Amino acid sequence: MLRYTLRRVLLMIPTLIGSTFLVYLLVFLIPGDPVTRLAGGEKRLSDSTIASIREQYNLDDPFFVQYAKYLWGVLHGDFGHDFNGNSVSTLIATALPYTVVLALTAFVLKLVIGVCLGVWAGLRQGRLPDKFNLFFTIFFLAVPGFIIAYFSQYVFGIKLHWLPISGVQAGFPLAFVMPAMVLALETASPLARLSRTSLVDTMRSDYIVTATAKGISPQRIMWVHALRNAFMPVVTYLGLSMAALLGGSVLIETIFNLPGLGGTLARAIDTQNGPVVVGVSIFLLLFYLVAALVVDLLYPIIDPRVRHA
Amino acid sequence: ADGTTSLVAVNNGEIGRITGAQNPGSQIAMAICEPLTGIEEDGTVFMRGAESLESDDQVNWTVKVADGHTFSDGTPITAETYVDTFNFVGAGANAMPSNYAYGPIKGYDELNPAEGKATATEFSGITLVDESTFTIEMKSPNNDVPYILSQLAFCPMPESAFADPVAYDKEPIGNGVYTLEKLDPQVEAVLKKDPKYQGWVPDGAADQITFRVYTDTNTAYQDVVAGNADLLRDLPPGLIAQGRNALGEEGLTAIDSNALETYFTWPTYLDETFPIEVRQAFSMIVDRATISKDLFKDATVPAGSLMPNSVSAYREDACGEYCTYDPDAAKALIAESGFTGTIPLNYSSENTTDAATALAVSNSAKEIGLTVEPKPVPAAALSETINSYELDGPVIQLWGSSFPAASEWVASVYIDANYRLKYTDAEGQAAVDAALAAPSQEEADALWQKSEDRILADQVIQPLYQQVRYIAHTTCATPHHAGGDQQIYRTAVTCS
Amino acid sequence: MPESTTSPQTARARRGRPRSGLRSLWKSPWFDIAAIIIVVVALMALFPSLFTHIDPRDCDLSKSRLGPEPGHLMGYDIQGCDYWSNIVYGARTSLEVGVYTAAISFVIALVAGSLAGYFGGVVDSVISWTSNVILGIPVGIASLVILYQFRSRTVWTIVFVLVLFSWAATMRYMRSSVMQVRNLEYIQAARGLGVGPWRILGSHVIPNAVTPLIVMTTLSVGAGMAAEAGFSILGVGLKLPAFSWGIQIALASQDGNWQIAPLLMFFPALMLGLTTLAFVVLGESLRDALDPKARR
Amino acid sequence: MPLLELESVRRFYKQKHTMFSRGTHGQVRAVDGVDFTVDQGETVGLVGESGCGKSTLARIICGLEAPSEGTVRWNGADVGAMSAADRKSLLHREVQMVFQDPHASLDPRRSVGQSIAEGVTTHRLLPASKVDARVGELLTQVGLNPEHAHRYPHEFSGGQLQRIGIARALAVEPKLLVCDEPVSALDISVRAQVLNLLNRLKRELGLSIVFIAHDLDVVQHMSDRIVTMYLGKVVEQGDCDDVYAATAHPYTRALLSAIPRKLAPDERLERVVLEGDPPSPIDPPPGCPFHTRCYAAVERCATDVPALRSVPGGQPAHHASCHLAEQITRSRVGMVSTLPSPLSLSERNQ
Amino acid sequence: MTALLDVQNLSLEFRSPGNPPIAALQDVSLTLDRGETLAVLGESGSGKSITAKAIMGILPKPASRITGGRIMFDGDDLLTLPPTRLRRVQGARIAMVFQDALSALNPVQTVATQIAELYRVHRGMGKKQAHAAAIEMMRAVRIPDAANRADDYPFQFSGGMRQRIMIAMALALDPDVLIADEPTTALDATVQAQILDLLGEITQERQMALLMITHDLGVAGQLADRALVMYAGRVAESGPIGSMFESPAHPYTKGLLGSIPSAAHRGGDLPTIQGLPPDIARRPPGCSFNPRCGYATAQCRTVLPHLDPFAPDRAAACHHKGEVIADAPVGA
Ligand SMILES: Nc1ncnc2c1ncn2[C@@H]1O[C@H](COP(=O)(O)OP(=O)(O)OP(=O)(O)O)[C@@H](O)[C@H]1O
Ligand SMILES: Nc1ncnc2c1ncn2[C@@H]1O[C@H](COP(=O)(O)OP(=O)(O)OP(=O)(O)O)[C@@H](O)[C@H]1O
Ligand SMILES: [Mg+2]
Ligand SMILES: [Mg+2]
Repeated sequence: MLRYTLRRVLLMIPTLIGSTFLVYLLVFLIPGDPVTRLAGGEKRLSDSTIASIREQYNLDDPFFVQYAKYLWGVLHGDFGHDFNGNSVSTLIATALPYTVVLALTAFVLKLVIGVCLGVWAGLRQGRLPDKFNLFFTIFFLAVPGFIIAYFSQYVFGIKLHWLPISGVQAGFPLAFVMPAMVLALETASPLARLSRTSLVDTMRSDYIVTATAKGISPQRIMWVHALRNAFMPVVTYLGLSMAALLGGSVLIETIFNLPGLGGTLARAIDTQNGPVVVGVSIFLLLFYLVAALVVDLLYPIIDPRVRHA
Repeated sequence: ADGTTSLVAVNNGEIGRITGAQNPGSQIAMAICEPLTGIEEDGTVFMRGAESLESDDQVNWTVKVADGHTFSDGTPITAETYVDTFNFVGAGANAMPSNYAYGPIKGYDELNPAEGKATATEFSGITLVDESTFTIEMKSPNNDVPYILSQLAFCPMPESAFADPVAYDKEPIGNGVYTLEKLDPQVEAVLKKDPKYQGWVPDGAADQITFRVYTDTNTAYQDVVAGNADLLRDLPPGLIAQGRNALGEEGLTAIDSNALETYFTWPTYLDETFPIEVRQAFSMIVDRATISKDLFKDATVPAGSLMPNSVSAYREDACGEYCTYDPDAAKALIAESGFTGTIPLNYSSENTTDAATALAVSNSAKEIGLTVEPKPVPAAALSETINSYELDGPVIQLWGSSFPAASEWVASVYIDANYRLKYTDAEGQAAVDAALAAPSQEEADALWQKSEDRILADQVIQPLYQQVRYIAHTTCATPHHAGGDQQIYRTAVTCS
Repeated sequence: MPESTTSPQTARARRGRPRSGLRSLWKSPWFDIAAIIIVVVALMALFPSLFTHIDPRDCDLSKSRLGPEPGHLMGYDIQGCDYWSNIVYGARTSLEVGVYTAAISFVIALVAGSLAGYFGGVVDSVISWTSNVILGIPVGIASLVILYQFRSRTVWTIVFVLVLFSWAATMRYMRSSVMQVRNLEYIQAARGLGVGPWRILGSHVIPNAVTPLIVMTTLSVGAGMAAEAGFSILGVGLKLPAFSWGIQIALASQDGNWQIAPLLMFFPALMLGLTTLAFVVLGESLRDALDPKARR
Repeated sequence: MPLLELESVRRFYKQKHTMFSRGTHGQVRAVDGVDFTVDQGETVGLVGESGCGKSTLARIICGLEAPSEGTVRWNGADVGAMSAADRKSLLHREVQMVFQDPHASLDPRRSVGQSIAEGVTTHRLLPASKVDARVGELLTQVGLNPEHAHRYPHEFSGGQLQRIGIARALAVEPKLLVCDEPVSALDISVRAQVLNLLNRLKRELGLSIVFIAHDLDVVQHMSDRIVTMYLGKVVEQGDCDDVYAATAHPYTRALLSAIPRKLAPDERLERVVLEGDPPSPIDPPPGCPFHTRCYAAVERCATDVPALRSVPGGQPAHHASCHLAEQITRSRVGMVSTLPSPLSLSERNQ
Repeated sequence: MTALLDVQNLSLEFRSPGNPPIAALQDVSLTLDRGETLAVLGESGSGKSITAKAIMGILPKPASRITGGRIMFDGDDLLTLPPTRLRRVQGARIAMVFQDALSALNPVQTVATQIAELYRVHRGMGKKQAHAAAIEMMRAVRIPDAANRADDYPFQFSGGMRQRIMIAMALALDPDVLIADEPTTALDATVQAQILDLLGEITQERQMALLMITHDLGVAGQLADRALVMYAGRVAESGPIGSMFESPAHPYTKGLLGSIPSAAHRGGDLPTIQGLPPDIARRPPGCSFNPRCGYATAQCRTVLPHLDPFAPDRAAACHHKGEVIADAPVGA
């Protein structure tokens, strides 16, 4: 187990290097020259200014030199700057807390909503809650997230005055309740579906019959016996989604005006700012890798029959 | 609470560079900067940092700097400050994005060679005379200098800024009405009125302005409706209709003098592919009136001129028949030209209104059997294609003036750095030069119109529509603009 | 040993039990509804003219965003085109993108996930490593850059990019359930019979582990449909003017259009939702049909 | 050369699957140094206390589990060194297992017909057209109906599944059949049918069988040789008759005496009751592993490990690992009189 | 006085799509009183486990359906009892040992947790206390080194150990009725003897009723007071075990007893009942046993015999029971 963990951790290094290289290359390959748009919408920069700016950000170097300079910087703890002169580390450091709070809150809500819906539907398979689960899933899949977001802003922010409409000024938890809730609802569908179906599968096992024969209530059977058995795909999903949430939902961050990582990344892609894109990507990838590792380590805990080679 | 007034303005998107750039930090820069001149609502110029600005020949301009004005940190501002700033920003090597504004000044080309190293470090056209006086020599006669100097590009910077302009940008030391108290580029910027500031203060200017970053217009709008934010400019079409209901007359202000216009531009290197009849026909299948009214719900007005109504040389229908929707005539023109190909209509994929326009044009072209392919291109790629003269068809371009003068509109078509059309026309150019040297506005206007007619006749750039700035605001804020350009810090505020 | 009382042949004739439960699919009303939706949408995709006579690009700008009226059941879109025929013509792209993407990434995820989960070790490391790298790349730029390299883009180009970035996640579902199943005693029993690893995977492990993958795949049909729109809007999708529900939803969501004309959002979302619903129900029925214990 | 040969085979299981467990501490010593052979056409009965490692040994024989230590030779070839192809064509083709838990060892999603046919198709024993008929034949042989082939495991009773497991193993026509309690869930009549079938195959085809069972009557009926295990070790082995008639290990004796015989209650002489808790396979007691519960234990049993050696005065093939083997053989404690007495047996043998 | 457990005319069908229903149980009746042990014998696949599951209320859904009969327990009909009340009976008052122990244990819970759950749910014990009680139960069923193995998972146990865990679970709450479905098949003789002793003790001391499904006539004989023989989903014969074994009244019972191997059969074939076990989906008309029966007459091939009482406490479903009893006793 320890060996396995160590091996996985070591494997992260080539993964990180491979990914940063790819990401850097992709940014480099984005069509168009980022510098030309620095002056804003309409006016065009003079050629001499463009040349100076390109030099300032190493943009006139060939790709491999750029990448090497970047990597060199990273090794020295310098993650570079965006075109507005903000250091990437600062950008990430300021955005991260918002993202983490949002992601964790949404994660918990989503977990509760998704699993409860799944269990409820599983308990009443083929009956109303099951259908509700199906329609909930489809509804939130088909209705674009921003509609839900705007709608809740309207209802809870403007009409009821319960929660701030946007921004982080109100602090935690007030400012994060609504975005997290919307994010959770938006992404709970697969979870609800997955847990429902896995549970229904599991409920057909013989040991569930044993549990019934022990006089245990269906609820307890569901939560205690079936859920853990059905949890492998669910945990897989949760791991992936935790990483995705930390990557930030650009849409939700945008609508609710949360200055998180997702928005930072989106803007950086938009302005073709290699250092920022790569910086944020490394970060997200690390999250992802750790989440994947945690999930893999959880498998044998959830199901002791699973062994890691 | 204590009688101080405050304004929360919506900043569309992250606060980027504040100093020396156009967007998106310019609204903040305006508030912390006192340029030499200022522009009134009706578009006329008044002195701010300058005591006087004079010229006999429109070439050599003498600037007298007002006495006793200082930076917010107390450093006095002298003529030398301006000269140093101009030499700094004007030099391409310093990588200041606002460098382009110095183009008309003599010596610019030496400081900004198209290739290679600069051959000078200072403008040959700028001379320090004494403590409070300096002179500017233009490349050619230019009566727009009072306007030019009102631009943010000419804001004075303290000496400390030159060493590291990027760091300065995070903690700018201005000389304007406000000082920057707090800057969090992803959240907000807070400005406070500078008690030591000596110059002109707009009526009703708030004691404190918060530029709050909004990444989503709809959210910003909802916050204005809820009273959490006071001012939001540039409402999209869908929200204008909404705003009329929710905010009513007193909450929705349209600035009726426009400063943004959208064109179709046809690079001249494509003249072979798209002969003039095709371009004319293209322009005639565009139903400008319906586009503005139905597609954009009056967020735009149809344009029949290359200049907007904020300019005195403006004529409502300079373009004439070619800007009038007439599919039959268009069909005839196409038939005449024998053109059978496809016209790719380029636009920036980030721009949703351009996308809608392109689709509308494509649809109405189909009615006369002409194929127009809407072609969204990522913004940076589009600029690059334009800059490298590699377009394959017309492109939808937006133009905004920095000051309300005809030169910003008509003259810029002739300057290849702007639209990159490779357009030259001796007669038109001559009219432009004459207009810039003209002693009176009337004479100038006539010349501007003449050169505009030349451009329109060549059909290199076709007016489409002008954006109407719609501003959603709370009742305590009265929006203000300078010659069609809204300047947030000049908003009159009544609430505390 | 005594002889059987009846010969196998007559016995089978008398109790004709289908080998698989696929036939029982037709018994469920839910399945019927799903099948009808899919058939109708497929017909739309194949023969749009069966459903509308109006050219979707025959537009009258002055009718922009007008509501339903006789002859124009869904009203007009932003450009003043008949919305119903737009929806009908949108079925093709949407269905193709959604279904191809889901189907292909299902297959890839199935194969990669099974291999990684079943064999573990180096195979797992390589597959997981690849998927990690892919998951670590921001999809936004990657798809933009890749699609930009294609001069002419077809549905398959879009599908290619969507698959490239979706199999990595779905693979993990398969991997995890295969890991759960691979040590069970009936797998050991098959091993003891000398059944090769591929056969074991194909006939024992996968059938018993595929459920989560089916669930996630059917759910992803709608996601693929929606994702296509993003590409078109960015200028790296299909050549404009293209019709798809995704594009319609995206256009309706821009510039506050949905506030003036909510129906523009509603109809394509409804179609997308119904189609996804149909696939989810289909997947669910399929799963039940494959599970002998679930048959009624 | 024996068909199958196990040489000091060990199999330890990590018990607690914590992240950091290492070494042999905290391991279940399921099989702890077993030498074991099976000859062509021989039936070896494997008996022993529940949890003593019989199933583990069976899985090792069938190549389903690799021993932690020791070698397994099938037909002289080292199984551990076999290539995957050899394993399939040599080992799995010729050695088959009937699992102890018939329910868990059948794929719930495949009809039993498919499960039974799998071995046949894997080894291409029959053309595809004949497979169905063969499945039907096998089902009939184990007392089921050919049309049951289309049913799924959950539709069967425990005994029916057990027979399906046997049919599956027989389908491959193995040389060695390892049966882990193959008839425990069958009623006597059906069980007799199945046992007759196995014996017939043994007679006609020279099938070798490793027969794990708890019903000692059945073991006696089936086996040529008996191996008794206790706590992962072989404690006694020998010809069936020798072991039954001249039991040399007290544990075997306890086993034999514990057979419930309501039908002939009075024939039992004395039942050996094992006192105390069975020792833990994680931490086996020193000396003779059985000494903690042995009715005959003496002091040295607690310290000296008895070797598995020929029983003094018995047949040369009769081995036991007991210091007191000789005394035990002589005593009548726990003997059952329905069996021929040792004397008459030895007479018969001579 | 009514018996503690009284199953009356229980009938049950299996349904599957596209096939006619299979009558798995027909008119099965049995009674069981406190302190009494009933052995259920019979052909493999004759419906013993299904009967047990029906009593437990855990029939496979939706495949099976009860088509008739009642299951009275302590005055309540278990078939109509509301779920919450049924749950108070299940596990606590009626408990069951399942036939296949590996599938019946939750693979992802430690065995101690699964035993402890009963204490926690039905007795409201705390976690620690329940765990300790669970280990105590594991000791009682002779799991070696119980404290150390308590936190192991079912797959880490041997077949017999799992079976003992099932027994521990069933006995944990001192049920009034224990249904044991072949509870000792995987146990060696010594452990089996100990477990049977334990069961015997409990039936004696705590007046537990034991319904024991078994194929081991020795075990049945040792433990049971009465026996019930099932054949093809019906009760063939019932009565006190001693007299039944001495003089079986049903040819199947007789055949069964005749199949007991003895030393005489060594090396040869074991005796069996002739013919193929019946398939409940295709019962022959009349008595299900008639194709294999030596006594069968024309009547047997058309008329279904009823379970007729003939001697005190004995009943058999055979048209020819007189002849069968009269024939010489069989077997050992
Ligand atoms: N889900 C099902 N569908 C159809 N038939 C079934 C189903 N479950 C069980 N059966 C049939 O019901 C009959 C009775 O099964 P049951 O498990 O009660 O037998 P049993 O008497 O316990 O046999 P054994 O001694 O072999 O365990 C069997 O013939 C079996 O094939
Ligand atoms: N996968 C495993 N992990 C840990 N321990 C195991 C595992 N499999 C078996 N054991 C342990 O190994 C020992 C021997 O088990 P095995 O199944 O071989 O016994 P057995 O002789 O077959 O017993 P029974 O007659 O009860 O089936 C037991 O103590 C058991 O708990
Ligand atoms: Mg075993
Ligand atoms: Mg049974």
